[in-house]
Amino acid sequence: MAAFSLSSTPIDPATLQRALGDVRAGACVTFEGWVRNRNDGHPVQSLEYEAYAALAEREGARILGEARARFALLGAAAAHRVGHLQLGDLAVWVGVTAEHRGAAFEACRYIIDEAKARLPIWKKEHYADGATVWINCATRGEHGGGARPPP
Amino acid sequence: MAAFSLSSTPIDPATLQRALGDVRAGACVTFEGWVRNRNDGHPVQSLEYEAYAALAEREGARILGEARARFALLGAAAAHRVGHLQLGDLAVWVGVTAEHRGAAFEACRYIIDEAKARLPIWKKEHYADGATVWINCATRGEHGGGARPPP
Amino acid sequence: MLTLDVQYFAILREQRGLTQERLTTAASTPAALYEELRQRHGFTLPAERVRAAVNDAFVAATAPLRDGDRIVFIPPVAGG
Amino acid sequence: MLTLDVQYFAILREQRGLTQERLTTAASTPAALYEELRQRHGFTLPAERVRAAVNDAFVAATAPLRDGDRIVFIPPVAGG
Repeated sequence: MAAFSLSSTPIDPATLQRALGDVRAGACVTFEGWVRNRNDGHPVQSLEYEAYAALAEREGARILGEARARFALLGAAAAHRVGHLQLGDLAVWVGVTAEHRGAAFEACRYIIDEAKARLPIWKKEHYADGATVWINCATRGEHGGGARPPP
Repeated sequence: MAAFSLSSTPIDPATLQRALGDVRAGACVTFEGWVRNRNDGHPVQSLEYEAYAALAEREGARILGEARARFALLGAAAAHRVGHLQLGDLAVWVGVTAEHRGAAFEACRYIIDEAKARLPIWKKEHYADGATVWINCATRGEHGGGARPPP
Repeated sequence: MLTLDVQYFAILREQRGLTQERLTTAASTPAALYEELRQRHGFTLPAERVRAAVNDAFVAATAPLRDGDRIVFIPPVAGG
Repeated sequence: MLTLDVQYFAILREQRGLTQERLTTAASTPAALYEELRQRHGFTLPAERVRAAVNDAFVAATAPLRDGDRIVFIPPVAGG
């Protein structure tokens, strides 16, 4: 499996982390992004993720490569969900291993920051009243009504 | 179970992380410290951890409390192994949840840094030739011979 | 005139009402093509908030388009 | 004279050859007691690298000891 993957089924962090196992590694840092019940103060009921898969996979692999070049890592992997997720679901997972924890923390942070800024993956929030909003697209979803203002 | 725990049996990260589940959380960062096969260039065969349990538990709880006071966290937990560990074994686990990832990364780093500096837990390295060294105790273990110089 | 394949994602997919189409255009850059499509379909995203990818690689808004290119307009990503 | 319980961990436990003992001493501070024990048992750690805990709380090396206290000398911890 590629170090970066898109998944339309639940991500299994234990399997991904096990694949990073390495007796040279003293530190493993993971980041999990979970679907939370509020965003900018608005109650959220569920989230939809849509990806431009070919470019997201290419860009995800590039970000992992950058992290390996910048930090003293032994391993790095990441996975992003697509599809309709419920509260508490795992949306994105990043895991890195290194001899020492400093590099592991910095690289994990780098990967998730770059992933959120660069991967062509879009998030649509669904609200209790049926309204939806594509986040950061500065416009209301098709159900209009109770949609929150753009950020 | 207390948020900070010492364990003489293998730590189960999945159970610890599940206990942090919270629909308000958008980020979960974990740190795992693994027994690695080298330390300062010396090949290590196994590690023994010994703790002054009463004070370690008190100090561990205090560190988690400090992290909760300093960072916008929703949850924080940590566990440390004691006993004889083999290469690749999980020695220490830290997990934190927060609405946003910045606080989660910073708090996780704070907790492991403070834990390593303050918890009364000692580490004895075992080498291939039977020598042992209590790390940071500036002296050789009882088998002398091939022990590495103090750091 | 160029014949291009256009793919749509997220809000552009919803506003266009389809995921892809083949079209013939006089536009020779992503910027020109986006402006043409925005007017035709009422896209709400202004051009400066949309990036372009051609054949699965990011390109500049002013990069030349070639016959047969597959182009995607990329709305702002979710970010935080 | 004070009667104290002393617990040993890690390298001090190994060099002392036991995990705890009850003793009577004229020492009235952790620093004085450590010096007494270091000379008697040949502890290799100098006093300045050892912290003290009394009744499961860190204390200063010059804190007064009381009859019945339980004291632990804490070698440097593993750190990194």
